[in-house]
Order: sequence, then C-alpha cells, then structure tokens
Amino acid sequence: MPKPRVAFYWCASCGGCEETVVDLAEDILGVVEKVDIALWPVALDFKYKDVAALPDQSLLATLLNGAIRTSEQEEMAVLLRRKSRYLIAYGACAHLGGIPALANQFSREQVLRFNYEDAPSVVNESRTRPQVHCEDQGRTPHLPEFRHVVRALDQVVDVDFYIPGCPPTPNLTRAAFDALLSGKLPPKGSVLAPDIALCDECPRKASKPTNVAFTEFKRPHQGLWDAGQCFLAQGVVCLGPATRSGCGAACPRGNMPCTGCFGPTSRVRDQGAKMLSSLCANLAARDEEGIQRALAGIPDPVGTFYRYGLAKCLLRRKVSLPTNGD
Amino acid sequence: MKYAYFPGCSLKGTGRAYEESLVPVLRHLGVELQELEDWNCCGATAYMAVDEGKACAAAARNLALAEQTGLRQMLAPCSACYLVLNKAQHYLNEYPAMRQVVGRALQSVGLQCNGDTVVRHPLDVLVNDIGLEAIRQKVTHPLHGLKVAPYYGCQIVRPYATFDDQANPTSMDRLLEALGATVVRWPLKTKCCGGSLTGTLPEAGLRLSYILLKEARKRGADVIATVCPLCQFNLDSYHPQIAARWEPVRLPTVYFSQLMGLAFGLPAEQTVLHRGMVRFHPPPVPAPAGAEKP
Amino acid sequence: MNRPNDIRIGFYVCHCGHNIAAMVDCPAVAQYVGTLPGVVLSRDYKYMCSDPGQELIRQDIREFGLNRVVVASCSPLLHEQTFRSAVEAAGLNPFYFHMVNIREHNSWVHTDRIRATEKARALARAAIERVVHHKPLEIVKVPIHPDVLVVGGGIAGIHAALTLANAGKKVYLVEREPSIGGHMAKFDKTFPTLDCAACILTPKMSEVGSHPNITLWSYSEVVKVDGFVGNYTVQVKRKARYIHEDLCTGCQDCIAHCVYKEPKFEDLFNEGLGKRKPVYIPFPQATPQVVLIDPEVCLNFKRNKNPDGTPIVSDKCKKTCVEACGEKRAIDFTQKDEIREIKVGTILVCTGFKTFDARRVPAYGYGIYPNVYTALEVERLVNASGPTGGEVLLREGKNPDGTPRKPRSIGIIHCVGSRDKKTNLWCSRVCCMYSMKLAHLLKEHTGAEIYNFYIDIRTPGKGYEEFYNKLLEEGTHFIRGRVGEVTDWAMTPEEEGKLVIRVEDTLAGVVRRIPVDMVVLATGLEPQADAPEVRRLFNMSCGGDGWFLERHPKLAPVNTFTDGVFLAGCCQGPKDIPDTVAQAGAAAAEALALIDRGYVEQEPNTAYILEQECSGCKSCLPLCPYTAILFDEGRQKAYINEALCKGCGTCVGSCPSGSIVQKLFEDQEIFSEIAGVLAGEPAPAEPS
Amino acid sequence: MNTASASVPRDWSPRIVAFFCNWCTYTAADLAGVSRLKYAPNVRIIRLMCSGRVDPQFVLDALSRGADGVLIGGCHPGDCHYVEGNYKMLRRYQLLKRMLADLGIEEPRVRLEWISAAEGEKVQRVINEMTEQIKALGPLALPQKFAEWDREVIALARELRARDAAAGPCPDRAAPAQPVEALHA
Repeated sequence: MPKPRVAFYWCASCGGCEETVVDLAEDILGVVEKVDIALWPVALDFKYKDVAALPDQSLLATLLNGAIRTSEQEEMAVLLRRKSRYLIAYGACAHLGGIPALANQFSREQVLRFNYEDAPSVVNESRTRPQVHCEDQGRTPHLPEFRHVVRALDQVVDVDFYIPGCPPTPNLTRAAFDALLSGKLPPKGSVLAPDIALCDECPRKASKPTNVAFTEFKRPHQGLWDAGQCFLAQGVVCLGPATRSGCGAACPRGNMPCTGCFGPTSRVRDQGAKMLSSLCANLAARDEEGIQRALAGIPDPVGTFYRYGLAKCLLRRKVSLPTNGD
Repeated sequence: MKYAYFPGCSLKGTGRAYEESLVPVLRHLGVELQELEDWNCCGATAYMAVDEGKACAAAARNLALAEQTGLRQMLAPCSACYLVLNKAQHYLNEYPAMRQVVGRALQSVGLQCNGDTVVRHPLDVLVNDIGLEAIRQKVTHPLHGLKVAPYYGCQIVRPYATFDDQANPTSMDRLLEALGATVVRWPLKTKCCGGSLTGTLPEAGLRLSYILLKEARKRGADVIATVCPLCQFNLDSYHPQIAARWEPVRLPTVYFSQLMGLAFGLPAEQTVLHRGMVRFHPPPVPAPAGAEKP
Repeated sequence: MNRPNDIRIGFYVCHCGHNIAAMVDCPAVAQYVGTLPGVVLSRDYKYMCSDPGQELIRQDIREFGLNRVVVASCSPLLHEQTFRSAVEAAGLNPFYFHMVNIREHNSWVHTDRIRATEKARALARAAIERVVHHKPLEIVKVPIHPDVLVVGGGIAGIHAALTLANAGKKVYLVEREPSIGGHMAKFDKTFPTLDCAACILTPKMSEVGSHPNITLWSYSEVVKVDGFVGNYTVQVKRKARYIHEDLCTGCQDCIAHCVYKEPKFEDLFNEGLGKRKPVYIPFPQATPQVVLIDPEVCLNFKRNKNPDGTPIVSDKCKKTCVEACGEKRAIDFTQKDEIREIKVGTILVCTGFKTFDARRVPAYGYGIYPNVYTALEVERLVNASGPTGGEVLLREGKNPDGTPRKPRSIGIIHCVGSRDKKTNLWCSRVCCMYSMKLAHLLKEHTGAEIYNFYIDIRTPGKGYEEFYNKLLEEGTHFIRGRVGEVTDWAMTPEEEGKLVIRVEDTLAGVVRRIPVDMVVLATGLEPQADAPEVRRLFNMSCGGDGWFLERHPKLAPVNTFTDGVFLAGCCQGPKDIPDTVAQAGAAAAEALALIDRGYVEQEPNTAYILEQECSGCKSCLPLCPYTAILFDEGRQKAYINEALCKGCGTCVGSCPSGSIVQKLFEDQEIFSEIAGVLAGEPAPAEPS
Repeated sequence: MNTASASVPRDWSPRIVAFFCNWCTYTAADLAGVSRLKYAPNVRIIRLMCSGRVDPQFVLDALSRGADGVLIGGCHPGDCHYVEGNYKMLRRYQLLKRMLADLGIEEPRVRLEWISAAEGEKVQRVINEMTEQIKALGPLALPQKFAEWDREVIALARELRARDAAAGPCPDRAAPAQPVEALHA
C-alpha cells in the first residue's frame, strides 16, 4: 500500500511555520517514514504543474500556512483544496489572518504607497508599482494581483482543520500528524488544540489574586516584570484568558505576556471583543474620566486585541476602506 | 480684572452721571474697562418692538465687536442695553433662523458673532466677581445713618433673572449695606418707574414715578439708589410736574455708583452729585476712624 | 449554527383587541412566521391572555406536539407568567416559551402600519430563532424571612406596622425623628370630618409603642440594605439620644431641672414658633415617651466636635438633669451612635414628604413679612397644645395694651409651590382641603374675615365637596385667581399697616387689592430632600418629579421595581390621610401575601461555569457584586454558587473564553435573536 | 469611494438593534408605550437582565449582520438593579467606542444611554435622535460590504471552475468541494 501523500504550502507568511515543520527535529524522520511529501516549495523542488496533474483528493492532507493576500495564493488554495482530502490551516495566519491581517486597517493604496514610495528605506524615483501585466520584450507576463483584503484560509476555501499558533508548536503538529494517520479525527472545523484558555497551563496562574481591579495598563517594554507573577496582576495586558492553550504558555515562560496567537476558544466568536470586555469590566474606575485615564494604557486596541485575528474579527477589516479601484 | 465695556447712548447723555461715577469706582476696585471701539445703538427696547431682526443685528454688531476684544465678558451698565444685548444673545443661541438673518447682516460688514460673550451688569460684577468683602475694605467714609431705598427697575430682572431674584432682588441691598448705609425695605424695588410713558402718556407715567417717590419717602428714605438711566431720569426730572399734579416729593435719586464713590471717599468730580436735578446733599460724613486725631 | 432537530414551534400573535391590530397587520405576521423553519403552527387571535387564548395554546401543544411556544403580544413584564403557566399546564417546560413585545414596543409607539408590521415580523422572527435554543429549566424557590422592616413612622408606617404586627409578624419600625407620628401629629384637626388629629393618632402611636410584635427604633436611620426579596440584611443607625430608652420613664423631671430655666432653643415640632430646652421631649404624646438631649446646645457638650462629627463631652455643666433623674440613671452622656443589623424578608418604605419651602416664592413675602405664615405653622397655632395654646396671635403688631394682636382678616393663598412651572408642576392634592379646614378653624378661633385665593378648588373625596359647600355657607370668601404678590405697600389709608394681596380676580375680571392682617401660604408637598439617597438605598426608582415610583400606576401601586420592597404614603406622591392609610394597608397586605406564601420563586436566569472549559483565569471573580463566584483552589477553577447568583449576566458577558453560561440568556440565544431581528429585507422607507 | 454609501437605496431606513436592561430601560420603553409616545420604528429591542450582560461581541455581531446602529440602555450610574453592572458596561463602552472608531465605525452608530424606568420620554428622544443621526450617516450595510469585498475572490474562483470544466471531467474527481460563495453566505 502506497504511503499517504501530504503537501506543505505557504502563502502570506513569514516562514516561521515552515521552520516549525523542521522543528519537529528527528521526529520529521518518523513523518517522512509514514508519508510522502508531494509539495513543499520551501524545501523541495516541485512545480505547480506537478500538483495540478495529481488526481483530485489524492493528497491525504495539505498543511497550508500564511494568510491569503494575492490572487496566486487564492489559486493555490483552491487547487490544494481540490487535491486534498483534508485541508489544514496551519498557523495563525492561515487560521485567523495573522500579523499580515493587521494590514486590514489600511487600503491597498495606502499599503502600496507606503511600501513602494513613502517608507524611509525606499528609493523609487520613478514610483514604480507592481503591475498585473506588463509588456516585456514582446512577452506579457501575468503577475498575481494584490488583493484589497487580507483573508484567513477559510475565507477563501473550505477548511477541515486548524492548527493554531504563531508558529504552531511541534507538539501540536506531531499530534495532528498522528491523528491524520490514525484516522482518529475530531469533527470537521475543529481547531487541533485544547479548547480551554491559556491560563489553564500558565505557570503564573496561581499567582493571580482573585480581586484584580485595573488602575492602569502597561506595555511590555514599559517595565521589568516579575517572572513569577501573573502579567495581568502586574497591569500588563496579557491575552491568555481569551486565547486557546496548547503552546505550553511559551511566552509567559519567556517573561512575555500572551498576545493571542492561538485564537479564541470554540465558545467565542470574536477573541478581541471578549478580551476587551473582560479587561474593561475589571477596571477600578467608575467615572468616565478615570476610565479613560486607565484605558490610555491601551493606545492601540485593534493591534492589542486583534494582533493575529483581525481577518476573523466580526468586522473583518476597517469597514470604511474602499475596495473598488484603489 | 478686565471687561469689555459697552456704555450705550444714555451714559454719554442724560445718564452721564452714571458713567462718570461708575468708571472711577471700578478703577478704584482694580477693574479695567475697555470701551468697544465704534460701538453703535444697543438695539434699544423700542426698536426691538418694531423690527426684531434689525434690532438684533444692531445688538449683534456690538457683540461681534466685543468678541474681537477677546475679553469674553462685557459690562453693560444701562439696564436697557443690558437687557437688549442679553436678549439678542439669547435669540442668536436659541433661534437658528434669527442667527441666519443676523449672520448675513454681520457678514456684509465683515463681522461675525459666535455668541459667546457674556453680557454682565455692574451689580453682578461687583457682588459676584469682586465680592462684598473687597468692597467693604475700600470703604473709608461709611454711609452710616444714610437711609437708602434700593430701586432696581424692571429690566435687569425681567425676563431674565440671571444674577438675582425676579420678585425680590437683593444684590444692591447687600452692596449698600456693605457701604454702611441703612437699606430701606420696600416692596416697590422692581415696580415700573413710568418708563417712556412719562414722555408719551404723562398722566400714567408720572403717576408711577410719583408712587415710587412717595413710598420711598414714606419709609424714611433719604435717597433712592438706582441702576438705570431711564429710572434715574424719570425719578429725578419731573418733580415740578409731580408737585403740580399731586404734591411736592423732594427726594433725590442717584446712581448706586455715586454712593459707592462717596463711601470710597472719591473726589466730587467722580461722584458728580451736582448733576442731579434734585440735588442730593449727603449728610456730613464723620472722618475715617484713623484720621480723627490731628 | 447547531440547530436541534425535532423543533416544533407554535406561534401566536395577539390582536389585543385593537391595541395591536390597529397598527400591526396580525394575520400577515402570523402568515409570515408560518413560513419560518421549525414553525408548525402560526395563528393570530383576538386576546391571547384570555382563557380561550390560553386554552388554544394548551390544546395546540397536545394536538400538534408543539415543543416550543412563542406569543407576540404585550410586554413580558405583564404577561410572561400567564403564558408560561399555560404552557406548563399542557405539560411543557414553561421555559420553552418566549414572548415578543409588539404592543408597548411597537403598536403603541408607531404611526406607520407598514413599518410597524415589518418590525413585528422582525421581532417575531428573532423569538423564533431564539426559542429553538431554549432549554428546560427549573424554578428555584427561596424561603422568605417572616420579619418586616417598616421605614418611616408617620401615619403610613404606623398603620402598616400595626396591620403586620396584628397579623402576627415581627416588625421593625425605624423612624428618623425622636418620635413617631410624622406630619399628622402636627395637625390640629383633620378634614373633612374635623376630628382631632391627636385623638385619632395617639392611640395608634401608643399601640405601636407597646405592641409585643413591634420593635420601635426612633431617632434611627437605615444606612445599608443588602440582599434580595425574602432575605434582606439591613443596617440601622441608632443615633445617640444620650438617654437609655429602657431606663427613661418619661417623667420629664430632667427637663424641669435643666440648668436652662426657660426654653430657649428652636422647637422644630412647632415649626420654630415655640422654644424648647436642650433636654426635651418633642411633644406631649411623643412615642416613645423618652426624652433626648440635643448635643448642639446642651452645656455639657463643648460646641466643638471630634473629627468624625461626634460631639465632645466637656462635663462643664452642673448636670442638674442627672441629679433629677436620680436612681433611674437614664442619662448617659457617653452614649454613641450604634449600628444594628437585622434580617428581614420584606421592606415597606413610608418615608413621607416635606413641605414646600415658601421662601422659594419671594413674591409672597414669607420670611420678609412676619405675618406671612405657612399652613403648617398655622396648624400649630390653632392647636391647643401648640406654642400659643391654640390662640391665633400675630408675630408682628400689638394691641394698644401691648398684648399680641389677633388677625381680623386673613388671606389663604392656595397652590404655593404647586401647579407652577417655576416650582413644581404637580397638584399637591391636600392643599385645597387643608386650606378650607384652616379657613374654618381660623374663623372659629378669631372670627376674622377669611379670603381663599385659588386656581381651582379640588375636592374629589368622600365628604369633601360637602365641606366646601359648608365653608361657602360660613361666609368664607373665595377669590379665583393666582396671587401676584403680597406687599406691605399701602395705596390707601385702609391698607396702612396691612399686608396687601394683589390678585387678578378671574371671575370678576379685575385686579384686586385685598388688605389682610395675616397671610397663610398653602404650601405644597415635595419629595423628602434625601429621597434620592433613600431611593438608592432600597434600589427603587424615582419619577422625574422625585417621588418614588410604583411598579405600575394602576395595577401595582404599592410595589416597587425591587421585589419585596413596597411603598406607602406620600413618599410615592401627595395624598391625604385616608388614601395614605388605605395604601399602607395595601402595602402591608402585599407583604403578608409574600410572607405567608413562605417562598419566592426565582427566575432561573442564573449563571453557571462550564467546569471543563474554565481556565481558572479569575477574571470573573471581582465582577460579581454578590460574591457568588468562588474559586476552587484544588481544581484551580471558578464556580458559581447559584443560590447567591442574581442573574445579571455580567460575568457571562465578560468571560474571556466564553466559559460561563447564563440560563435563559445564553450567548447562542442572544446571537440568534440578533440574527433574527436583522434577517430578511431591510426596513422599508417611510412614505415621503 | 465607499460604494455602499454612495448608492443609498431609495427605500433605505436605518435598522438599529437595542440591548435594554430589564429593570430600567426596557421598563422605560414599556412606559413609553403605555404613555403612547410616538417614536421612529427603526429600533429592535432585545431584552437582557442587565447592561452588564452586553457582550461587545453582540455589538459587533449586530453590526456585521446588517444593523446600522446599536443602542445600549442601562440604569443610571448608582441605580443598577445588580449594584454595578452598568459601570462594567460603561467601561467596556469607553474602549469599544475607541476601537470601533479605529475600525471605521462612526461614533453615533454605537451609543450607550442611561434611561431609568421613569424616563419613557427619554426612550422616545434617544431613539428619534439616534435614528436621525444614522439617517444622516447613511447605511452601514456590512453584509453588502462583505459581499463587495469578496467579489475579487469569488470572481477568481468562478474563473478557475470554468477552466476546470473546460479541461473536461477528471475521472478521479470526487464531489466538488464547497463553492467559495458558500463560505461567505
């Protein structure tokens, strides 16, 4: 019986998720023993046409990381969806839009102008911008179109499972492979991580008092933090209570607060709204002025509460931005 | 303390004793006044009844000039000016249509009125900004034994009772007491002086003046103190006519500011008592306590 | 969205006669809802709350196997219970029912039938979406503590306390003043029967004082109320009166022997018309019959105070009062305010009113002219035990022989501080009648000419109009017109030395000047100055006018929006003694009904924490005002004590991992409702 | 340009979702009804026990499902039936307002009001005022916006499907995966 085949693919991502596959270390050998890799652009030289030639659903699974921002990424997502029995959104960007989705606060024009003209490091006197078509020595190459909106994978194609994290941990990845190969899979649409918030596995949990009332908020760079004490108890915004566990509280162990990369639990539709709700309700102030003073410590609520999840925020994007033309 | 200052026509004419006494008194209390440049008619109560829009525009021009001073507070000593300017302010803030009409008028002369100047009466400023204690400290010649009937007239409490009670105002009572005077309690503090009826319908107007004078005298007043040029004029100028119709009631009527000048020991050219038709001769004032010893 | 299978919804839209049907196309709503998934039956009916309406639901449940019921009719605050019972009677869990408000929130407030119908459709759709997710719930029964707290010892509090005590309930009656009796104790006679107020009130006061079931705490104030219907914990501050109540016999020897030989200090019971000593009893019939010492003026206290406001004892006085008290040892200068905590199941608020401050209408000269009186002052003046022994003597003016003068003409001005945009808009309801009562009494006492100045004479009570007629026959003058001013400015020799009332006589069409010796101002009734604080203390509402708000103006006139807290008397609005007593009886009966049932049913809308899912982040713990959320240190998870949970849902809205569920208001239920109101076409535009 | 607001449908009128607390604001709305005060029919009231129950998710969800505005009503500060649920909502609202502004939602669209059980008239005033303000702003129409945003994705997905169809049936092909349009339904 031939070994099941899997594909790894990356879209709008930093490459960290690819690293995670490598981070499986010697366990990667176990994986390779059990499966054939049919596509892995970052490591192996397969071409589009190789995948296109595969029969539909002939891949056991595709682990696709990165958000979807270009037409090319959409096309690959559609293709891999068709070729795979299980399409798995791998990592925060494919799961929730990730860091790239923070660009949903800006229009395409703003993004392009900054990156090709206004950024201090750019020298581009002719103000050249990427084109979808261009004439070049008699040929007309087609380049992917840069979309108006950054999307999570499931906003483009149907997704079977999600492996959360920025990046996902080797443990989760390994467990996902085990489940795939053994066929012991949870219901479609599941996130393959514990459905309980991070505090559950945070080593600082016991240090949190039961009567926290916030009078101010500090950002991580604004102080030296007690490595044993709950960040919230120290007035540092930590998204642990609103974020799925499964990472082993890696950031708090590294003396950094959780920023929410694992996304919400299954019971929450909007991670940012819920975290905002909890943090604010626990403020000490009762008058508007005092409330605003305390909240001044959260200068960028969107960046704080939707660092990885703006694409999956119920509003998806800054709603006043244009989508036609630029 | 500095205020924009709108004198109005009376204070330059029949009511000049008001200005001549008020300005030194305020200066004595450390208040600086900046007279509006090129001010015009306040809009006047009578004009208000003929054409509200134009009257408002006239008033608003003064308000616009006041805004240009940047002082935000404007003193309007004449009761009529005080009322009309306040009323215009009120109309501009409450009625968008009026604001439009007036806005267009002002625009044609390159002005605009935001409606944020507070029009103040001297009594208000004296009692609430300067304070009775500060005034008491300036009194060198207390008016002991002088019985004064405070007379407020109608316009500073009706319809807008901005700084005192409508039926029973007391700010001038308290001011006069601070000067050492004895205040005559009487219920006619805000009754009509006859207004312009003394000119148009003398039998009605004069009677009202007569009632005030008679009642004040009956209650033992030596003098009536007033805040309004028209009241002062009515109560001061018609004594022959009143005597002819009813009886002679020789009772002087002065501005409260003149009494303040007296109590502060200001010179005669700043109390201008000689301007009264019924001359007020203040009782000999005992020299200040410290000055008694040679 | 997970949608349970086998959902069988019955939908009913009520016409409420024309109340709903006139503005909402009920058949169209029923027809529309019938097309929604899960709905097996959709009807419109004239009166759903009627017996046949309820029977219709019961029949349909049985016949069509309905397992969810939605009724679109009036406010759930009115009839939710009715329909739940109907559903339950047919064997269905009552919480499979949901109600849609298309009357108060729709037909009564809109004017465009098309848009009102569209709104009704949207609201109904929301309920259909929501009810799918409903779960069967159990009502929790909580026992009711049988003791009752009555706050305020005026006639309302006295009557309510006695009613409850006679029914065998233990009552705490808390009164702020040193004696109970309230305003009624100050009145001379009561209208329209003219029976003496003291004669009918005093027996009730002594009954309160001696009733074995009543704990009377006078000179005391409620300072804190915790808990909920059936189980209130109340803290009462017992102010130091420097007398041991249990040792004082009311002999008043201490008063007689006080170092002050003559009464010198303002006697508030007599409206300042009389004087009292530093040690005093407010009035002869005071209950409890216990004196008290006023530390503000008693020589044994220095005038200065501790930083906390308590008076400092100087022991500078000879303390003749202590000597006089002798062996009884009732006087104790070291007494301190004391906080007592009691547990009660129900609370009756009977905190009364204050009279309008006549100084707020300077044109009437109160405080300027000594011979202008308030009505309450006159009550004391005509009272035989009042400061003048019942003689009506003027404050200003003497007879030639030097004795105080009696008025020969009196003007009574009605509606002072009432029915006036500048002061209070409301009619104080009692002034017409008490003015006429005083007119009668003053005439009786002085033989003076009496003039009443009124806007309208309002006599809607048993025997009231007859009393008015009697006054007319007695020759009292009634002049219809709002008085412009009271002045001492005499225009004619006859007016000299008198107060002149200037009024437009609107029946004669002339302005009149009526010179009188005495003016009586019929001051209106106002909410107590501290009504806002009292309202908060007991978690009640106030109307815009400041009176405590009853739950329903017609159908729940003594209930408040807080279960177990009832209202009686003038704290709810101006009323006369008969109405006050009737209301006090009603409030007592409502409390008795609760107590004798023995328990309250609690809406099962409490929250619970999903044990597996809770991460133990502790975010919810500080949010609960009832400390119902606890933390299990062993399992490192939070849990809710549902007996303490009141069902606000604040923790649910705040749980960052969505691990708290509020029954009846589950996230899924609310999200469905949101989806429901917004599904379908956007609202049609208004006709332009 | 924002096409959704550029072409306001002629028959558009705002839809506002209101979350009213049971004890004060819902009762005030009942009082408005009993008093027969007339107000704009644009608000759909959802009853909660306390304004403290209002989860910011409800606000976002309502907006994303087509509400043009969200009104939250609670008891006045100090009057909460549950001691201080309303303060909790006030705190959330302060930050939510700021965050919504960052996400392009105009301030008048989400409003918090304290309305006591006695203030039926305030229900009328607030609803009329808010309806007028939102009328002036125009539709928010997020569902339509979402559809508009996704046109670029759907167009490509259709093109790919057409290309596949042109290439002929693939013998190995199982039932086609869920079409992309369904993801955005």
